Amino acid sequence: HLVEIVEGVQAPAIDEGLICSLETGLTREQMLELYYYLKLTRLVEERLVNLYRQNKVIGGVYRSLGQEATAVGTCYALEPGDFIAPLIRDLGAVLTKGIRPRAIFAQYMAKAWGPSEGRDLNIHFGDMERGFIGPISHLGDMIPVMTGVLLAARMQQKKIVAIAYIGDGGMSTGAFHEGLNFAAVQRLPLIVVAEHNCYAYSTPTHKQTAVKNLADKAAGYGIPGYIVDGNDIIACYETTKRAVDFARSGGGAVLIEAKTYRRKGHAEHDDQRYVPREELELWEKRDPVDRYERHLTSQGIATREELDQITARIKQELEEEVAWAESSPLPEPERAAYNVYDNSIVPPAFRPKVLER
Amino acid sequence: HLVEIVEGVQAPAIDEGLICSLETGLTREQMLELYYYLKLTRLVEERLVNLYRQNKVIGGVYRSLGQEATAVGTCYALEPGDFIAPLIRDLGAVLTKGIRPRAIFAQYMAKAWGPSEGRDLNIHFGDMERGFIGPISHLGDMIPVMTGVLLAARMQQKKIVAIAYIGDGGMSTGAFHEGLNFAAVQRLPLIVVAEHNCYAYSTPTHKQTAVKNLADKAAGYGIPGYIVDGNDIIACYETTKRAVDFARSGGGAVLIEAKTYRRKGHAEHDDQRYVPREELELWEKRDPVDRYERHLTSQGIATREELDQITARIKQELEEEVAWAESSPLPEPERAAYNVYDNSIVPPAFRPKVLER
Amino acid sequence: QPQPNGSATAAQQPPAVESGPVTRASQTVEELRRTRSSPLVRKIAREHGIDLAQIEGTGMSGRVTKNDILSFIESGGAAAQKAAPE
Amino acid sequence: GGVVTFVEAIRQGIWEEMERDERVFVIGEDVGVYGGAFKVTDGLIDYFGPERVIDTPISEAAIVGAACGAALMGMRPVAEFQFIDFISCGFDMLTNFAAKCRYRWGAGIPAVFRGPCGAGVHAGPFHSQNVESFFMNTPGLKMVEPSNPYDAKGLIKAAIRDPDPVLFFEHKKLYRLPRLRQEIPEDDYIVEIGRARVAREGHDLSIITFGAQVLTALDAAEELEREGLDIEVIDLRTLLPLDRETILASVRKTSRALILHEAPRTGGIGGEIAGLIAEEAFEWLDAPVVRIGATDTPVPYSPPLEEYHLPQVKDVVDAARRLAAY
Amino acid sequence: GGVVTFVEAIRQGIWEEMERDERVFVIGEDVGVYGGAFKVTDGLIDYFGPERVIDTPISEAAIVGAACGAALMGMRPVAEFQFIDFISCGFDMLTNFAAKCRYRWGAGIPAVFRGPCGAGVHAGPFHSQNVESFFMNTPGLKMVEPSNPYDAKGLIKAAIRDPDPVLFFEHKKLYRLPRLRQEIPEDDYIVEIGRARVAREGHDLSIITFGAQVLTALDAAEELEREGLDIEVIDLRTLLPLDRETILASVRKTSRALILHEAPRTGGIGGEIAGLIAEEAFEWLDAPVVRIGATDTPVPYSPPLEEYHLPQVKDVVDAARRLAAY
Ligand SMILES: Cc1ncc(C[n+]2csc(CCOP(=O)(O)OP(=O)(O)O)c2C)c(N)n1
Ligand SMILES: Cc1ncc(C[n+]2csc(CCOP(=O)(O)OP(=O)(O)O)c2C)c(N)n1
Ligand SMILES: [Mg+2]
Ligand SMILES: [Mg+2]
Ligand SMILES: [Mg+2]
Repeated sequence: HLVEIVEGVQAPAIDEGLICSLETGLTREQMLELYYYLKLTRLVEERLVNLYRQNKVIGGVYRSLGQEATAVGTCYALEPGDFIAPLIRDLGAVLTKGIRPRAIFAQYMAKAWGPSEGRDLNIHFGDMERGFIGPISHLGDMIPVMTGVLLAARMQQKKIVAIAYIGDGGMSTGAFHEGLNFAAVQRLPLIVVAEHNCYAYSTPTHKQTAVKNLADKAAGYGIPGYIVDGNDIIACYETTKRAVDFARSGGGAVLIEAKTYRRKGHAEHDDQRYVPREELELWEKRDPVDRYERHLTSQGIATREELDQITARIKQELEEEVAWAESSPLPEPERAAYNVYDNSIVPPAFRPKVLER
Repeated sequence: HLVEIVEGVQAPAIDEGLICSLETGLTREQMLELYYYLKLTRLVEERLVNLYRQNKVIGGVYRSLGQEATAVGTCYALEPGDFIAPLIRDLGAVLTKGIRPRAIFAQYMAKAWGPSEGRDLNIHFGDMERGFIGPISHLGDMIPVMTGVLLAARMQQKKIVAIAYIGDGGMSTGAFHEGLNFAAVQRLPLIVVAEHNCYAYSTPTHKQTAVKNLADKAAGYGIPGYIVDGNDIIACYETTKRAVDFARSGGGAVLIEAKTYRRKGHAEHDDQRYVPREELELWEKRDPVDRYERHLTSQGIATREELDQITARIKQELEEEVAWAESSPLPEPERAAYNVYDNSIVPPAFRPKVLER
Repeated sequence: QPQPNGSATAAQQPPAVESGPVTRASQTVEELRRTRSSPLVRKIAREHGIDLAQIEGTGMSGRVTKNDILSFIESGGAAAQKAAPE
Repeated sequence: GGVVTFVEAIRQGIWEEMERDERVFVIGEDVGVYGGAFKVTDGLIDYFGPERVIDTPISEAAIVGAACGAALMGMRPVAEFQFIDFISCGFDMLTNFAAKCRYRWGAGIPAVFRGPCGAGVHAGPFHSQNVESFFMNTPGLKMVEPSNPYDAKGLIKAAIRDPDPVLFFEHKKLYRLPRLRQEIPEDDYIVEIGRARVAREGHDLSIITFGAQVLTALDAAEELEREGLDIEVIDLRTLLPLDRETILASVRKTSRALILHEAPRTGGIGGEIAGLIAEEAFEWLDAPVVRIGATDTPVPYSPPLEEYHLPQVKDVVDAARRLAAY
Repeated sequence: GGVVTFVEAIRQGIWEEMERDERVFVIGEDVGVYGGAFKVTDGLIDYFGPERVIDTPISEAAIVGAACGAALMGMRPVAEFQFIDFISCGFDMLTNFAAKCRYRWGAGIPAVFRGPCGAGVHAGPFHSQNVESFFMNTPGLKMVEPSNPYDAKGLIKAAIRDPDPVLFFEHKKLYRLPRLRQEIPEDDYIVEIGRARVAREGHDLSIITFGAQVLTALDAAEELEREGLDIEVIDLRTLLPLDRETILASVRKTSRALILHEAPRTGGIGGEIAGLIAEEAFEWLDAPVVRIGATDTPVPYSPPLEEYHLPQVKDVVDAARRLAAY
């Protein structure tokens, strides 16, 4: 049981392509909400690229194109009090947790109204109320941090679980190893979602690690490993729900490998020349959004019109969200000095004037 | 095959207790040599404790009492050109590699003639000619280093293998993880011998990690894992020989878990009060030296007299080795300044005289 | 006030160190600049037997700068100081 | 309270904070059942239970990370490094996560990271390090190093109550040093982080130092007193943020600054202190700013080598004489 | 040779050393097929093959360790950190293994550890760091930071040929800066490690700096020249070991020292330089030793914040004016 690798259910295909897992406890309402978050993720990122091309974004844009179902589906299985530690390629989880797109746009545009007030970028912030702790760039570091979150929750008698996301590349880090081993030995309710998108920047998995499936690493920690089709949003939800229930009832940590694919380069500037064309074409056909739409319509869960309405609603929303973010000023320069420490104890770190006397 | 866990052959027992594995390719001569190194290890450490009690040793003494068969048996399976990265509890491997006891005594006594010239302690030195790279205190660090040694050997077209030793505790470190994953993905001929001696200082294995066997961690790297009775010196040899052949012929990295037990405290100052008496008594009965002696004599490989002669020879040798080390002076104080860098490029770091102009 | 071409005041030796560091602790940075200048200037003053008080300081807080004292020396001020009667 | 050693003072401080505030807990290697390699946490697990005294795997990055995560949830972790030398394995988590969290999104990390530092006990290069220089350039961290039991207890309490991450260095030579045994108050008290203390008042020369070197400085001062030199010794106590006011006030009084630390001279925090003095007390200086540190080498093991490496009383006396005579 | 950018000079340097010495190889993340995140190793794998240009997993500790092990076997590894900010994950291996091996048993580690450092490109706190202060107190390491293509090529070659571990910092802003395009020699040449250079001769004031801030200093000097101030700019090039002689000679000439670096002021290596000057050039000083660094904060992301954080030409001009007027 402990070293069990649970392979996900293979979803059926119809003439037009794959659909999603049929076995689910989700209600129609929930499935529409799931669609909302999935489509929201896709459209927010498209909007970000759009803003990037207008030079309104400072720095790079990191798409999760092709991976949105993993981030959204897994996160949707959590309860409100539960925590996520997403990576930058898990915008879907951040949105599913209830962080508003305006916060993301403001972050990308380095605005004063962003959660970081312009001090950090992307989703490198948090919202403890909503159960979201954003990453730092150093991969693997969030696993130990979430271990601490869950230790604290145990001490505080909160029955929460946490999902920490990691990439195929990030699993090679020492921080990942130490964190997961600690979570496992403490039987903490930590679900690690390993997004196997086949690349770490330009490095394919076969140069990253010698295991066949990332889920094989679970045995090395004495925890169960599940494998799921990362582009099947329902399977992602169901698999995570199962892991969450297992963890919350005292089963300890779980590793979920979501098989998926990174359809864009590492970031917008990366033209992916190291990726074979056929590979990209293959995975285009497995697009998680198309797939879920196909599922909803073909299974009579939603009509095309309903989905289009959701899309229209999102687009409308995003207009407002972008407008809000754009209307924010850039931060005042001197704000750079604040909040290194609690400023009621240590004053802000203003730029000193030389030979001021 | 890749995630195979190979359990060691259970050695038979005779009336007096367990003996060692009967199936071996070792000649009688080799088996006597093995005994020499095993007994040498035991007696060197006893001598060290002796010197420690006479206040001739600077700092602590770390016994490997009960684990000597692991260190000696595994190392004996190597060829002269192969490398070891032992830990301080693997003195047996260091001696089997041909490092003289005088070097160890000189190190412990902080003498000028020691390989570190007094700058570092214990086996924290190396001998590239003999294929020995000593550890630093930071656990796990030697795994990545040996990966580099083997990468270089590959580039230099040397068909060598390396054994890196690690403890149950050390396997929790990020450095261990990164190193072994890298060795595995590069298919380097690295044998990691995990000495499962049941404790990391005062921490029992069940607080260290959630796996049942340390060898279970092999699957997480996509390499084979073997389990061996670490107190059966012949089994240690045979298992390692098998791993060495596998690695040298291109099979890549291997993890060997040696089941053994640390019969003394973490160091001489540690009274092991956290260890149940019965546990210690149980493992006393499994003493690897007694066991091997019993094996040799009961199987007609050597007589009691021959073994006693070897012991006497060792004791004689050690008298000379200790005398040599004791006759060494302590280093000259100013020697502390040398060898931070190549001194032909950067001068020694003498203590500067203040306001010397 | 320092005078050009210095008809110096009494001192033929460089000024004595002020009475004790305890006093110095209570001095302002401006006072110290004016009276003690800098290590370099004090060294030059020592070497040439110059009383800093006699030199017009163009530095911060009226400090005698390196250039001030070097100009002073160049223009014969140091010799004038030495030659001045008691 | 009572007459205590340095280590006992720290232990009391942690104990009292754990009693006072249920959010405080201890985490590290062998801290529970074993009571810690130096017995700093001895007895805590029996009193407070294993949920508040957590024995971890050998995983410094995880220990730091877990402390950070728990702190984000409102707990007050006290994380131990078995020897401070192993802080290097948690360097990334400390400098990139712990130090920068509040700055990046306003989330303070009220965690303490403590452990035994320092040389002079023939423990070799990996059990003797002084690591403050690694972190001096990392805004967001605080660093504290007491030199006596009173300060040790007051500072560990202050550190635990501080809303930001504090690195707490305990010089291992001081742990059970009989000379340091001291009567400390029964009542609750803290020593404010960020405040140096004048360990010895003087007028001729300031020795600015911390940790075990405070004793070296005091011994040197005693010797020099017999030669008619009146040495002021400033015990920094907090290394980051430095108590600039106390340092500058002392130098403005004595005009002669001798900075002393046990870490190697080049690149040690003595540079920061020297820079501060050379810029903001320049006008008061009668003499060059002198720095004494260990030799620019790893800490060697053998006693004669280690003795050469480390600042000794005679080095300080000799330097102070020269500085005073300047 | 030819007219090259900063990055091209480094690439040439590595290439030529790999051709000249078969023991030299490259190891890091995405350095092979991708040619490196900044294309420093572009084309190497096609020419030298994958055995000498090794793409690793995301494992900085393993990258450093492997470089050390290979170096012990006589190879000459050039290890890359994708961004120098990730050097923190290899901090233990660098400071405890690489730096101390020769001291402890005479085994030199001729490895180079290089990567892009520095801020001013709106990359945020984890892709903008300057890390030299982390290692300044670690004897056994050398640290180098060029400011122009000629030095970059000469120094990377010197680093590769050096028998000891060298950290090689490449300020990312300089990589493709058109202003820096420079004609460099065709023939083999090295720039000696441990030697600063006088980037601009002057007599009124010394600015001691390195990396991208050399340009800030030169720009400031140009502006100040119009006000009649003659600024000397010392480009350190090597941060460890510091070229004490060149620093002191300059300060003895100008009597005014302004130390400038991009890392935060407190705890930066400016302290070491200030301490050196305040002790060994004390009687040549006509003014306080001034240090300019970034604000004591992480590197913020948003342009107005980052601009406030980093030393700008106007900050240097203003400080130099005040220092000159002292
Ligand atoms: C410790 C560390 N080393 C290097 C990097 C640089 N880096 C950023 S993303 C990345 C690739 C990550 O790959 P993966 O973990 O598979 O995530 P993905 O981008 O595929 O989602 C690398 C090497 C980093 N962020 N952290
Ligand atoms: C990175 C690191 N952290 C902590 C220590 C302190 N320490 C030294 S030995 C030890 C226990 C090691 O246990 P194990 O790996 O099982 O080896 P054993 O002593 O049992 O042979 C610890 C915690 C260390 N040396 N390195
Ligand atoms: Mg990936
Ligand atoms: Mg063990
Ligand atoms: Mg606190």
